[in-house]
Amino acid sequence: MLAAIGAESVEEFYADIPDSIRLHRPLDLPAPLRSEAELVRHMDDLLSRNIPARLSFLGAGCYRHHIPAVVEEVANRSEFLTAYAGEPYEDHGRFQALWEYQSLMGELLEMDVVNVPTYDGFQAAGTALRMAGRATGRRRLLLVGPIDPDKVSKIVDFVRPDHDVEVLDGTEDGWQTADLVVGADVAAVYIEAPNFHGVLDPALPSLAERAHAVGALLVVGCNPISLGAVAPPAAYGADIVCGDIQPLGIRMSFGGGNAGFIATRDEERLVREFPSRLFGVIPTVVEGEYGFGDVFYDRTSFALREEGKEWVGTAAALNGIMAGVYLALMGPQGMREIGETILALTRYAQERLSEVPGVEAPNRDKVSFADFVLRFTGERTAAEINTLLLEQGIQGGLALSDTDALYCVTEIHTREDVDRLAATLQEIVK
Amino acid sequence: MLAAIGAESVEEFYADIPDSIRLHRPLDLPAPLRSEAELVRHMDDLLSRNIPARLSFLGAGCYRHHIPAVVEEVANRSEFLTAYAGEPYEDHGRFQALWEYQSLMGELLEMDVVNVPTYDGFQAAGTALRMAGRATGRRRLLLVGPIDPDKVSKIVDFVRPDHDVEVLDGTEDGWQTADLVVGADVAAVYIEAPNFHGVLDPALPSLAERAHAVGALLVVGCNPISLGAVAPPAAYGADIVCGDIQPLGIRMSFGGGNAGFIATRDEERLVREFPSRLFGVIPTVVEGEYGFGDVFYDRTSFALREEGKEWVGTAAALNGIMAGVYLALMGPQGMREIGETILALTRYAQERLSEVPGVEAPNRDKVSFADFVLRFTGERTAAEINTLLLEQGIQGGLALSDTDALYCVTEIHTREDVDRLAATLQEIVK
Amino acid sequence: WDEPLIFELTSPGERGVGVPVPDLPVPDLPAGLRRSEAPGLPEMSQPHVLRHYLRLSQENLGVDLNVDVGQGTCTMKYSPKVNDGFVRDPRISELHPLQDESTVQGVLEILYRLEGLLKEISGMDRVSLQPASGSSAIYTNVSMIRAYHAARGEGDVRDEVITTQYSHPTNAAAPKTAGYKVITLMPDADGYPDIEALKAAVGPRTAALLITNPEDTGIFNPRIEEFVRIVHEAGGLCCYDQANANGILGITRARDAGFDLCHFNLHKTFSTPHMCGGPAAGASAVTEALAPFLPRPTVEFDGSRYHLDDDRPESVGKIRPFYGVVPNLVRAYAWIMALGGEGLRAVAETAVLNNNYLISKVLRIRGVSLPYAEGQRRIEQARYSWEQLNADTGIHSEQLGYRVADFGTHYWTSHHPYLVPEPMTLEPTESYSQADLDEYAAILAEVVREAYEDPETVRTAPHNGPIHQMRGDSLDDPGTWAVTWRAYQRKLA
Amino acid sequence: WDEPLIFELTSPGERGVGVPVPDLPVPDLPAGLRRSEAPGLPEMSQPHVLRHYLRLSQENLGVDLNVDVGQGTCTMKYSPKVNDGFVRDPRISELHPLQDESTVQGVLEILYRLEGLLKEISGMDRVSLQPASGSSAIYTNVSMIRAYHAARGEGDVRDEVITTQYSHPTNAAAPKTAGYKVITLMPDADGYPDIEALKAAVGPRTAALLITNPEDTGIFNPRIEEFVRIVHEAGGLCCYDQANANGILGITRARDAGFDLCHFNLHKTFSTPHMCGGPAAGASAVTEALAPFLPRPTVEFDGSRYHLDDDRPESVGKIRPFYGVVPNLVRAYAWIMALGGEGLRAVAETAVLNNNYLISKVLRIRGVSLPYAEGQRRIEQARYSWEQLNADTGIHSEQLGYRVADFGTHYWTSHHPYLVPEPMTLEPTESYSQADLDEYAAILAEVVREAYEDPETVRTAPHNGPIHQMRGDSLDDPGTWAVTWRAYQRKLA
Repeated sequence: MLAAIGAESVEEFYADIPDSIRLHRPLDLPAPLRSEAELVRHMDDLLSRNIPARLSFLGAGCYRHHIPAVVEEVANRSEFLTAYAGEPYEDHGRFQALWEYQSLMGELLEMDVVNVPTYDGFQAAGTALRMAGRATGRRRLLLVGPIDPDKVSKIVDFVRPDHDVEVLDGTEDGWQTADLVVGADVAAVYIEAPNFHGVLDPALPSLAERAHAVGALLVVGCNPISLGAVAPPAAYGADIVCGDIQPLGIRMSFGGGNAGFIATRDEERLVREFPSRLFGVIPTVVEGEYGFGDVFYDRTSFALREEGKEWVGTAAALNGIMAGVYLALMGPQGMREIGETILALTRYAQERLSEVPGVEAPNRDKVSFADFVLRFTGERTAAEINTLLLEQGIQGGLALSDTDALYCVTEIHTREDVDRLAATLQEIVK
Repeated sequence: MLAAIGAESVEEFYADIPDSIRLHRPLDLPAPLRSEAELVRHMDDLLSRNIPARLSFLGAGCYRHHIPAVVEEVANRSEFLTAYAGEPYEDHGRFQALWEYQSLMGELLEMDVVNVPTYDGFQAAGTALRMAGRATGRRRLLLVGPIDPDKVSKIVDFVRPDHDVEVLDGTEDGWQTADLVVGADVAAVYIEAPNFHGVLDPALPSLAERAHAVGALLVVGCNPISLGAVAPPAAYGADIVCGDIQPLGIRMSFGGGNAGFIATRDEERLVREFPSRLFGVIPTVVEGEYGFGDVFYDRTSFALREEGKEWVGTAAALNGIMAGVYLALMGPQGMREIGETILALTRYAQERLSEVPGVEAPNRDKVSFADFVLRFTGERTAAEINTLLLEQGIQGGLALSDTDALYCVTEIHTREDVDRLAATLQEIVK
Repeated sequence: WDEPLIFELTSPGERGVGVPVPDLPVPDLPAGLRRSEAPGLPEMSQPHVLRHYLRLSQENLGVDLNVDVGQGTCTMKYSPKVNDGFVRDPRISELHPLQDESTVQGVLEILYRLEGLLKEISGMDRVSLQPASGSSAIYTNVSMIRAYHAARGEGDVRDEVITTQYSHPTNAAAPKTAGYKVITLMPDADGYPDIEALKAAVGPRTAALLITNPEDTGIFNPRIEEFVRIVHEAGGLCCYDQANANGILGITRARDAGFDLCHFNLHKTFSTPHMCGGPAAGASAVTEALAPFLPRPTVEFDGSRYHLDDDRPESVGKIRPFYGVVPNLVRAYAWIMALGGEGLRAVAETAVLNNNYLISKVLRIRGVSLPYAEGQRRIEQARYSWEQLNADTGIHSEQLGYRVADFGTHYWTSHHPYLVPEPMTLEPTESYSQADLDEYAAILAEVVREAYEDPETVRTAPHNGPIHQMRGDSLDDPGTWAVTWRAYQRKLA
Repeated sequence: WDEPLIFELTSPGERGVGVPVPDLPVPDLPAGLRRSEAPGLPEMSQPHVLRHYLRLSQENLGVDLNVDVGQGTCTMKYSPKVNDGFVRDPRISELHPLQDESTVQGVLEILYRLEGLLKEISGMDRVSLQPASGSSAIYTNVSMIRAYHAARGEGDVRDEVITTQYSHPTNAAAPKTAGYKVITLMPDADGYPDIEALKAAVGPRTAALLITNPEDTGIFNPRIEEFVRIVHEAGGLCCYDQANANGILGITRARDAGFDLCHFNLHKTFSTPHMCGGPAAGASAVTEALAPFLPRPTVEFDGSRYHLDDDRPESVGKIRPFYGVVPNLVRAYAWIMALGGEGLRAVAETAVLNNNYLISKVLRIRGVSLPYAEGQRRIEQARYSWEQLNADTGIHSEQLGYRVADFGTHYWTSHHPYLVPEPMTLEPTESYSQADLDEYAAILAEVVREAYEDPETVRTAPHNGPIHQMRGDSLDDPGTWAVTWRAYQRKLA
């Protein structure tokens, strides 16, 4: 090949790199594992020091659900796994699968515009709020808690140039409606359904009116897997809905499975503020054939660099395709059932566990979805209890404080799993 | 749909089934696991009672090798996994992949005719011997041991109608050349390379002449993964070569991965005796295009029912495709290296382990491939030693007798694995 | 893709995967046992190998990709992907068959439970899961029949096996291979195996009747009990090929009709994928009288532990290394467990409904007929004839099939010999919806329209496939057949 | 396939997968929070869902299927399949990020070791693996730059970021999003970022220079040290976008040229698959001076245990939930470990050789040119221009690309704006052989021949794809754009 190019050696191609910045030694890296067998052995040694929990009550933003086998069958297809940014013609399948993802989410959310997934729910919340800010031209953002403090950290960092953030975390597990004063300088009110503590706040349906009254937008973060049973935020007036699609058929992968969605109604003033790719359907010259392409490409930084909205780049497309497959498999009936199953188990878990002396479920009087708070009133802290549970082969919930912890159940838990936790806590909690 | 057919109920379609043989009750089976999540949980409970050995020295006809990831990537493709018996036109890919398997094996074996895989190496040996019987019209089969007694059982059952089987097991791990009297009534001499005890018998190259001298055929069973380093039986005059392709990229799966090959030279008298499908290449009407189809279909029971050779049906095609992918990945260099690596490790293991007091390697003076015999001269039996090894996390070899056991190493073992076995045996063998 | 042969893709010096090479001496091989020349395998990088096979896969049509109702007798049904996950799990795939029994209790329990499920489904007393396929199970049954008669001192006398024309060819070929004389009952005018021929055939030399019901025509033989009785009265055994069980699960069982042995194709009825033609899995089920002859080992449970029983002195011995095609046994177990008894019956009823619906659609197409048993229903499949179309247009059934492939699906004719002229055998199973069947029938109708109006298009098909029509019959000529690249280069290149 | 939209495949009553339904009461939801109507999802059986997506997959072109050199700037390289196995292993895929640290030592060790590898590859002192992509890493770097200047009391003063035209658009867009004024250096006559413009731009308001080298033209800027010096002298930081690192691995490092920060796209240079556009993974590497501002948590090792350090008071905070796109981090780790230092350098040299070989082939085709830096080599990619061809034939680069797709591969033009007229950007990476590149060049040559001799064929392409030419620009019109099936039904159906 060198001869065909007319070069003496590969060195010629590096002629433009000054000697002063050349690395004059080999990289100091471990000796290569040249055979696949040796690599597999090395990795297996490392992986053997990871122990997935057989019985875990962790949620808090990353959920273990049953993943239908077909979801990964599709996602693992070389054609999808290794494609990238091809054109609508030769990558028709990818465009259609992502447009269908948008559409399936649209049905779930009852909204007409859904983006190609962004990185994660944190980013989705940050972008949704900046979209609201750009659409309204206002500075103040009201965040109604409880919200994951890590998410608040991300939002604050992200909106900093244009927005002041006020977090209304209320007392206990809710906020007091009276505390929410929505002034005319407010761009958006942000709230979650369910919130960080799993609670579906009864005040949710009343917020749109209060925000809209002063020209602010209501932005709602939600868990999409609840929406077969729980009303979609659009139904109670949300202007922008965002969240994480990890629960829809994507493995936890130590937090690597998260991906974010943002949805709005089909209003130009909102659509033009999306930084993400939005695929649209378009007829071809052949009757009945569908093509796909970018809607209003000139919103994006691909088209306009810094004049686009935020930026767009490689995001989380495959997770979108996976969530689409998941929704297609589940259908309306499956989504309703899984929502109700989780509601029922969350209620059962709160009731059953609060029967254990020294354990309370402070939100028992509200409806929680998947996540729920337990309070340990005995001498042992939530973290100490986790250590003792782990000795019994149970991974407890996330410790929120010395007394409180965030537990979680999903459809993969059985009533017997909860009973086993209760029995084990009974032994541990003193 | 019933209306479209003009039927009242599904019962109508069963009108021809007499009431006397109808099952008038539901099948008495366990309640269904209707959701995938419940099924996965049930299966996971069962699977959790299986413990793959991290360090195992079992071989004896089923081998753990490294499986290159691409092999399973191809085998798991829906297009291959779920196809069956389509025609050469719409299943062109399957025909080509299997013809290529035949061809790649042909290169490895230095033979021109290789079948679409049959069930397993046992069946391959049985059929190879009956092919030899049909080709020569003779009754006697001489089997030169040591051969896996289970394989002998299969062969005897299979050839019973037409053949008398004589097994020459010799003493120790070989047979005495003088014992082999090949009479003019002998259809075939069968021997293995390596044999059941892993030994590559130095007499192998001399057998073809002795068999051919009286018009008998030489049938050799071999381990194909040895053939990058070890001479293919065709090179020393074998007429029919058979064996199991499980070592070529197929998982052990508790014995579910075995699949058999049979190969001959391109002589009509042998080719016509194959019961299996043999795919051949054929030009199409478009210059440079290849099609594929069955060679000499009128050999088969598909064409002629009981007038065909033995029978043909669903066999082990996908394992053939997998072995083809494996050989393509390995190439000539990889096959040579893996053969040499296993030869070297087998030698090292025999030397290292026979340094342990109370442990002998009776075939140390011969060359063994993968399998090798250990002899325990202390008080503990081979089976007792296995129990003690298992407590140390090591799966020992197959106990052949109180004193002898068949151990095995492949390229997945390191020198350190052997040293660990030696150190553990040192503690155990008293 | 116009994908070349893999040998044309070689690029000297490239490798697809590395091999560990320890720093240890390679022993000298005995004279004549060292390979002199490297094998002529292609040298390819890993992405090139992968790309080649991915492209070949895209040139292939799996059940998952099409409305696969055209492979009648094959029971092309959907195999749930979740079941593939169980067998890829290292806790199945990485088990050595000779591991200590304490480390394989889970898989032994699955095998034991699967035997129990199949006992109930068949009504039989014991089941061996060792056969590698349906044909292997037929052979296993024949071998047990042989052992049974031998044990009764009749091994030499009973040297005939009776089977029927519309049973799978192995029902004739396996007994022949086992040393039996084979008598084949031809269909009578209604398509049933001729019962008068049976009466004429049975006698003291009868070892067994091997019969399928419904046969590959989809017609259920209502006199099956009489067949069994006639054979039993002559001292023969009756062996039921349940390859076509998909339409009668939970409806009627082998034992209920008096059979002594039967077999299932787990890759057909019980959904394990067909894998381009195997590995499959077979199950041989027998009554107590034949249980001593089952292949060894069997899986037993002593109340606390599962174990393998190899100590079976009357056994026919080993049929396959180790214990059967375990991955498919695991899949079949999971499939049955997901359905339960009522689910299996729903499978049967749906398959039968689909078949009769498809019949009603197909029979509206010009030039087709459904030979035999006119006016009667079919169970789970149907063998049609394009005799009229052939008479009208000169187009053969095979040619129609090639053209159907241009539309993204396919069909095959049936096993030889073509007693039904210009045959086509369709078996829609439970996996397809009404819309799928409508689509399939519409494709057939369109191709038939072409056959009448534009026969050249059909005659020169395929047009949209990976390749075009193949030339001649070089594959039957020893001078031109080429089973390998080596042979191809020598003879044709 | 002519695969319909998934909503057209609904068959009421069908379901793809069951859900466990425990015998427990469902609590009443607060008023207004109960869903009133079921979502309008399609109702489909499992095989139908699978078939739909399998067919869509076959209508898509992955790296694994084609000679994917046409997506310049994207570094389309082969991702070894073995690495996918590690991330599908439950010991990665089934880990919850909040599990007790004692149960996740393996993954923490991988993250820790990967940081170490990237430190050596970049020369930097610390690396965060939290960014979800290259763009996210750019933003992370900008956020750290902002925190750095703020910590030094210059947060308000330094409000300008300088970047270059041939850097990825996010180098302009992310600082803008972070509140910076963006100054873009245009290329000079040789294609280098204009150093005079840089000198004019820097000053006390300069927060940082964000620059790529080689830029997307494939030209290495030999005065890069001078750029860094100029910015440093003005008190700004220098941030190296290493999206194009594939050609310089082991050749030159960010630190060696004096940079303060850099980032890698692990899905480009380090082979994690592109997944239709993510999830990707980014790595932000910094010098000690910037380390306090790294996103939290970091992975630390105390000599016996790996742990997460969330107590980083000066940190910019969280960039992503939990700890990054772990599966891709695992893949990248395995990829580097399989290659080692010399392997990485071989990757770079092969990629550069391939690129220059392809350049020599492509430049022989009529109507193409390689703007800028004539006679100089390119590193790992090249931006060509079809300006002459367009002048000769009226055919645009996009149209050539559509026609190339008919041959089973593709190319794209490049990012907007098209400073190079009628652009085409090719980056062959190390994954392709000489034969692959010859094949690709031959396809280009054939399409160009058509453009000159039979332009209508090119103008009306594609002809062999899943769909034909799309009509109009309804996607820019709020009245006709349809992002979902809901909108489509309302507006267009």
